[in-house]
Amino acid sequence: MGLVESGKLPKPLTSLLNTSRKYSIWIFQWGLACCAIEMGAALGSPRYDVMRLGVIPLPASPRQADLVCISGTVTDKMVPAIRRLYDQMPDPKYVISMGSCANCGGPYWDSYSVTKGVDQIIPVDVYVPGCPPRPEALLEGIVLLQERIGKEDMAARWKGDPIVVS
Amino acid sequence: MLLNEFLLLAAALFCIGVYGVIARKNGVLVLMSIEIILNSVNINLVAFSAMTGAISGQVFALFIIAVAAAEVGVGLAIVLAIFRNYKTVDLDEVDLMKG
Amino acid sequence: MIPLSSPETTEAPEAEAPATDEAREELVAALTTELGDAVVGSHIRTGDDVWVRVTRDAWREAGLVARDHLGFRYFEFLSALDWLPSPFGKNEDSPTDPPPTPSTDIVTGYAGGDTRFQVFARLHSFSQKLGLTLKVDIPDDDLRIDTWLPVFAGVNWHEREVLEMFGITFTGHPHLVKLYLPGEFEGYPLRKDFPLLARHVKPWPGIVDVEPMPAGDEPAEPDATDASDAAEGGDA
Amino acid sequence: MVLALHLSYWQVSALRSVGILAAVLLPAGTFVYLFLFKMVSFMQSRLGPMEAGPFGSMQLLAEVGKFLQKEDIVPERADRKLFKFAPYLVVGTVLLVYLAVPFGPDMWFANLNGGVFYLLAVSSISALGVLIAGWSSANKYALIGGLRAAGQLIAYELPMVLAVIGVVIQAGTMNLAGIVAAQAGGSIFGFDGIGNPYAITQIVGLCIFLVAVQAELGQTPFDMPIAESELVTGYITDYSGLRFMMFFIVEFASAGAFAAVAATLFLGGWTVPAAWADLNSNWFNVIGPIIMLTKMLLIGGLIFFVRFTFPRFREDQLQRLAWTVLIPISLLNILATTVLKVAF
Amino acid sequence: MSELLREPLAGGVLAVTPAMSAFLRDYLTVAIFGGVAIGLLVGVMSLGKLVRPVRPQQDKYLTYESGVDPVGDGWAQSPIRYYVFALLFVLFDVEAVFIFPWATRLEAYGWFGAVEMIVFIVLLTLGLLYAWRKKVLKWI
Amino acid sequence: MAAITERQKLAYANAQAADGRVNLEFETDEGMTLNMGPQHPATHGTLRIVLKLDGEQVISCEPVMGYMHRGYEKLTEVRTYPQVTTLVNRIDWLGSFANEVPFILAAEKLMDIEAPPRAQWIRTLLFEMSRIANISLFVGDMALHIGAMTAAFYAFRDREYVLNQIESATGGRFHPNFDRIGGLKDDLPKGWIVDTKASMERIRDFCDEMETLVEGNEIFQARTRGVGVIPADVAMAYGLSGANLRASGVDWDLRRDQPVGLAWNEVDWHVWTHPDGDSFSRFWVRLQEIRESTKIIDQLLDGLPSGAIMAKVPRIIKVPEGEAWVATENPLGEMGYYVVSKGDLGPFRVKIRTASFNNVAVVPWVTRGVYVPDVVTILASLYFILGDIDR
Amino acid sequence: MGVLLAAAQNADAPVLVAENLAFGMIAAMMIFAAIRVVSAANIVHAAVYLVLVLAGVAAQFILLGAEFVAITQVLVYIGAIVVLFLFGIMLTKAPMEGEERAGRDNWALGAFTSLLLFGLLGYVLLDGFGRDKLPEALAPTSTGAVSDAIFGGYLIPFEVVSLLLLAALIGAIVIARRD
Repeated sequence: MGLVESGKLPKPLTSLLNTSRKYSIWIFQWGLACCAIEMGAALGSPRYDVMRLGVIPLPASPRQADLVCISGTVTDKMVPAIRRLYDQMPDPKYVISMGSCANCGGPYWDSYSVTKGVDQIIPVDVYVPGCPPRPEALLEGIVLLQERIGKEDMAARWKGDPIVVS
Repeated sequence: MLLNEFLLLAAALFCIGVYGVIARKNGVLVLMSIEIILNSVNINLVAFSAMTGAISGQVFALFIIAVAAAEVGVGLAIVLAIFRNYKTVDLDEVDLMKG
Repeated sequence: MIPLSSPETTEAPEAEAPATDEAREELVAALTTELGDAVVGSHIRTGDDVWVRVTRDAWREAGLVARDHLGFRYFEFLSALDWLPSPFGKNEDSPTDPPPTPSTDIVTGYAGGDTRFQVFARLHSFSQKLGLTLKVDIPDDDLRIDTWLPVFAGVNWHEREVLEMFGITFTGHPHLVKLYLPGEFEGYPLRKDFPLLARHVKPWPGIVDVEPMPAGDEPAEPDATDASDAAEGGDA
Repeated sequence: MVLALHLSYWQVSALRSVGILAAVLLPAGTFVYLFLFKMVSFMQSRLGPMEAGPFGSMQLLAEVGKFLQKEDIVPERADRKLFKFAPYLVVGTVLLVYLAVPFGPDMWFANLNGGVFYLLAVSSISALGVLIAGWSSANKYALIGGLRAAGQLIAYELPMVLAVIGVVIQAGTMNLAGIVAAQAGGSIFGFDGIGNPYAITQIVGLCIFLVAVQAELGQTPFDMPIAESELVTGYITDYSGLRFMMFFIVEFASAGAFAAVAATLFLGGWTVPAAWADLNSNWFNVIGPIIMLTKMLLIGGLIFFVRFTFPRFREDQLQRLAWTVLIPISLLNILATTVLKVAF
Repeated sequence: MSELLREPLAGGVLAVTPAMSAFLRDYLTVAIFGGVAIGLLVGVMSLGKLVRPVRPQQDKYLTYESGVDPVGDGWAQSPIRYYVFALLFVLFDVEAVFIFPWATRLEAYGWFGAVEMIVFIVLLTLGLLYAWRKKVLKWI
Repeated sequence: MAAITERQKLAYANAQAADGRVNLEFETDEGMTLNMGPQHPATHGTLRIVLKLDGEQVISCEPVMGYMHRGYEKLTEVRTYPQVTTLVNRIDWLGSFANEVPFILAAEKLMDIEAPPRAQWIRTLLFEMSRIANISLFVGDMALHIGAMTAAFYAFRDREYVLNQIESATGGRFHPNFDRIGGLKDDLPKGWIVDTKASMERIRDFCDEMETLVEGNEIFQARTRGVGVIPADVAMAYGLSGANLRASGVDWDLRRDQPVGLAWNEVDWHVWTHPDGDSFSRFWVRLQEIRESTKIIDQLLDGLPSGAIMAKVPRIIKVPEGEAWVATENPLGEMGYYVVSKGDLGPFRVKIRTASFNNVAVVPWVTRGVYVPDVVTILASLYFILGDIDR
Repeated sequence: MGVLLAAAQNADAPVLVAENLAFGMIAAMMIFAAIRVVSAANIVHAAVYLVLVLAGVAAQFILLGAEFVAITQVLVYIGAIVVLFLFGIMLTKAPMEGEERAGRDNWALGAFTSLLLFGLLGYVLLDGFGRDKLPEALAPTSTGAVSDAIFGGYLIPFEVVSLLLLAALIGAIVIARRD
């Protein structure tokens, strides 16, 4: 049982921990469709360079990731895999849903094989709208997430059962 | 330090190795047990070398290490060959006479 | 060739084009001589394209002939057509209006057809720079046809796709399983009578100021509406 | 410079232990920040981390703080004991390598007679750790990665050992302090103005050593074991949290360790190649480590420059390179050194 | 400072001769340092244990396999070539072991030692050549 | 958080069962089954490749698709023609503009209208620019998969110059949706031609850079030469297209051999082929194609005709009855639309023939007997995009 | 460590207390590990315990002043032979769950034999060497001395070793490669 979960940490220590999580976000890239390329541009293009913010796009395995960016169309066939990989990430973990498709189905709202929103499977922290969102929009989403992490009360977040959408 | 400390340790290791060779059936484990036996011999050699002040004990220990390397190499190769032919490394199950 | 005509004269090339297309007519003739009665229909759009319809029994034969004798060595695609008019329309009508009454008349396209389902494949000849669309009728009560795997290796996945989308079986295909959809997905999505549920339960977003949906035939699906609520992102 | 303190062996040992930890973590941290974050960003026309601290200098601390808070997952199918044990083995090996490296006339941690031999022996243990990590994860990527890694580590251990033999022949000792002294006090065919840094006379050995180091570290072009595009992250695929951080730090700590070894063996260690320098002066206890660190950064820069530039070898090409190119060349190098040594 | 660090152990308890004492102390440093290092790691791990959350979740402890359920038992029969490479390595490693002491004393042996070692190396190189000719250094 | 509905639960259970079945299918006593994907760095996101291995040698390889199946062909049946254009943009999401063109051309063919020359030239321009945007990423991507990290960053960097130009012309950086039946939405903005020429210079520099950094690298060549050889007849039988076909020595390019309503024949350029058919030749051909594209664009910019950009079309587009097939040489290969119209606002049936679907079909054939690292090389060199496979 | 510390600082303690302590601890560890090697259910665990035994042997060599042999022990045994073992294990299908222990009938015979042997050896050793002490003037053996011994008196065995290694290499390749 961690001290953090019991909420017994002094405030400066909490903010220290929060700050370190804020500036070290290992992002697990779940590129699914068009948005994957814009995510790739945000992560890999020198023009956007998400590493500036302390977001490290290294991990290829969910075990080392803090943040998963679901970018693109989520199909019904993909749902179990997304769910499984999200489960396999170690806590604390965050989710960004990037693009209209991941948010709500987007232009495929009437398709027979597309899941209308990734938030039906996993809890989402930040939604980034657009089809696809520009890389700047993803950066904005990450900055928002960082603000949120910086102010986060970990005890509250980690109290109780994991947030499971089912 | 007593010489016997080392010799008894070596004897104990030797006996454990002998147990492994006799009792275990897994070919790889038998090879490991043989390594333990060889090491106990090495302890003896080096201990006597220290006792008598002659370097030859250590030289022999080096030679034994070389021989052990060769032995493991060939031994494991044989175990692998057995495994390939019989799909087992259990030495008892392998009737070498038949193969 | 690109006729660099002004928009006013777009009709011109049609008029200038030769009235007959010798290459394509020869092609149809050659097919007819090779296959005999198996060629049951053909259509030539002059200077553009040719369609040939064969009988179901001659389907593989037609492919082999096209590949070996006529030089159509390049395989483009294989798919199927469902000529049944959609019974649902587009669900884009105002929900207050009465639902459209779709016709059930089957009207087939070029090169004719007798049945609801048709399998068609397109081949290409690099040497003659000609394309060829082969069609074949599939009777409703027996949705089967010979596989083309011995003809073109690349047809493998196309046939699996047709199976999944239309439910047409290819006899002789060694690994005929679904290609795209997960598990026990019900129905054949590309058949015209396969409904798109989301369109039925959700008002067409193109219609503004729509009245609330009448509590009609089936209850609104909660997930669809929830998803749209939860999402902050806009559509395209 | 003389401290009026009388320290017992135990206190000295404790001091040394702290010193060595600093000597491991400082270069490792520097390598991560300088090379992984900044040099690569420069090479790729980016900025690299900028937010945490000035120019992102606190980024590494944030990483450590973050990994402290990450959950430690042991997959249910893994061999729990070995899975937990493997990172310790790998980290321990790297830490022990530093032990034999001198950082000044008196700035050494353990002055082992068989210094070179010792550190080759210790660094060869890491193959074991990697193999255990790969096997115990019960994960296919990890297993293939572990096998590849171990195969690669042993294949390149040999050229490394053989390359070092040339140095030992020239120096006539295996003691690292002795090798440093031999370089500082040596002469190249009679000219002793710059001593005899073996980088000059053992240039073949240095090249082989650096190639072998690149492979031992598993850096591109030898990163087959953790080839991201095939094996996800190889033998560390299922590691999370602090245990993953151990592997991550090890990557850089061992880069630092091998850079230190290369600097000692081939670049004259903590000395400067100048005949006028009084190498026994106490000053070298202060500037020696700085010189050493500079040389390490130089070699580290080379290692990471290659890493971020080259594509990777395939497994067979990599093995073939070791067995059919590097080992024959290093054997020839030994023969040539022998003949020259005996002849002159 | 240098005298300070070189100062022999008070009491001379540890070993009999000064040489042995210095020798053993060096290796005791190795042991102590190993202990300190492991202690540090354990310390960091237990610090992490204090801070990190533990949230068991269904599927969290599943082996990662690109998002699908793991197939098979995670075990593979590794190809034989790994064994052959390891074997080559072991034998050459032994060779290197014999070269090292010789290398430190080459000056004393002169041409005689050089020729001895050249014979030794050539003999083992024959083994490498054999492996080469047998094509075990390639994919099998 | 929304509760999962029955349908969702069902889909979830179904998908899991399907996974399990595939797993069972591939479980063997001998050797090992290795999953690559659906989430795997080598599979561009969502392709799943199941490899049956003996050691590291591939016994058989089975791509499992559908993780990106979005039901395009069904959705086109319930959209109007202008709406379909929006949709098909997203099939090959790297060369979006190129997706629109063949569909628009097919509709124009059915309606018997033709875009004015300026529109055709601008279409060709943007078509080639999306080709550059697509293939430049391929260059970086392939290098990344073979382990050269930095090249990928350069690719992303220089790709931005092209995207900028596409954006300033069309307003869409990624999915322009700029084509209309009968012409284009808008004319080019002021100063665009000069800027585009400058960006083409950048792209040429990029090609030179990649030639030295990637293509000329000995390790890269050792990794790619002779790996994944596809002979010409196999390529034809599987219906490979684009650079994959040309790399097998088949001299076929729809831009040159079957130009449909675009301006390629007005300019001077060359179709590159390579006789080897291996991964290296696919890389090489694509790199040459970027060069050719910059050449085409430069010439098109020089000779851009003036005039209208829109033909006379009715406000509400109804396409007359008929069937039409139009294929163009897209960045990934031949992309074609078989449009069946019944005279409605929307198409009756659209069969989308995508390049990647056929290109990837050859994977089981070409990976048999190779080693795991080569699988990655081959996949990267075949260059597929999941949307283009699954649709 | 604390015990060692106390022992070392106690100047009146019997000579060599520290060494004896170190020996005792390492020996106990080695015997424990050796027993685990021969009794482990999981063969990979056995290999890891074997590493402990081998490392202990190296430590004993250090105590005896044989530095070169000790490092050789680490380099060859731990760094190479155990890796070879692990490769061998992975080639012969080591199950994760552990080896099947059923049918290990030989344990009684093995235990009997080895205990008997140990009794015999112990008796002989105690009888033969009693409380013989290692020499007081024990000094670490320098690598050079080892080298001199090899290239002095054992030149022929040294060359024979290379022949042996060559033979082993060829033999193992022939055996392992025959498919």
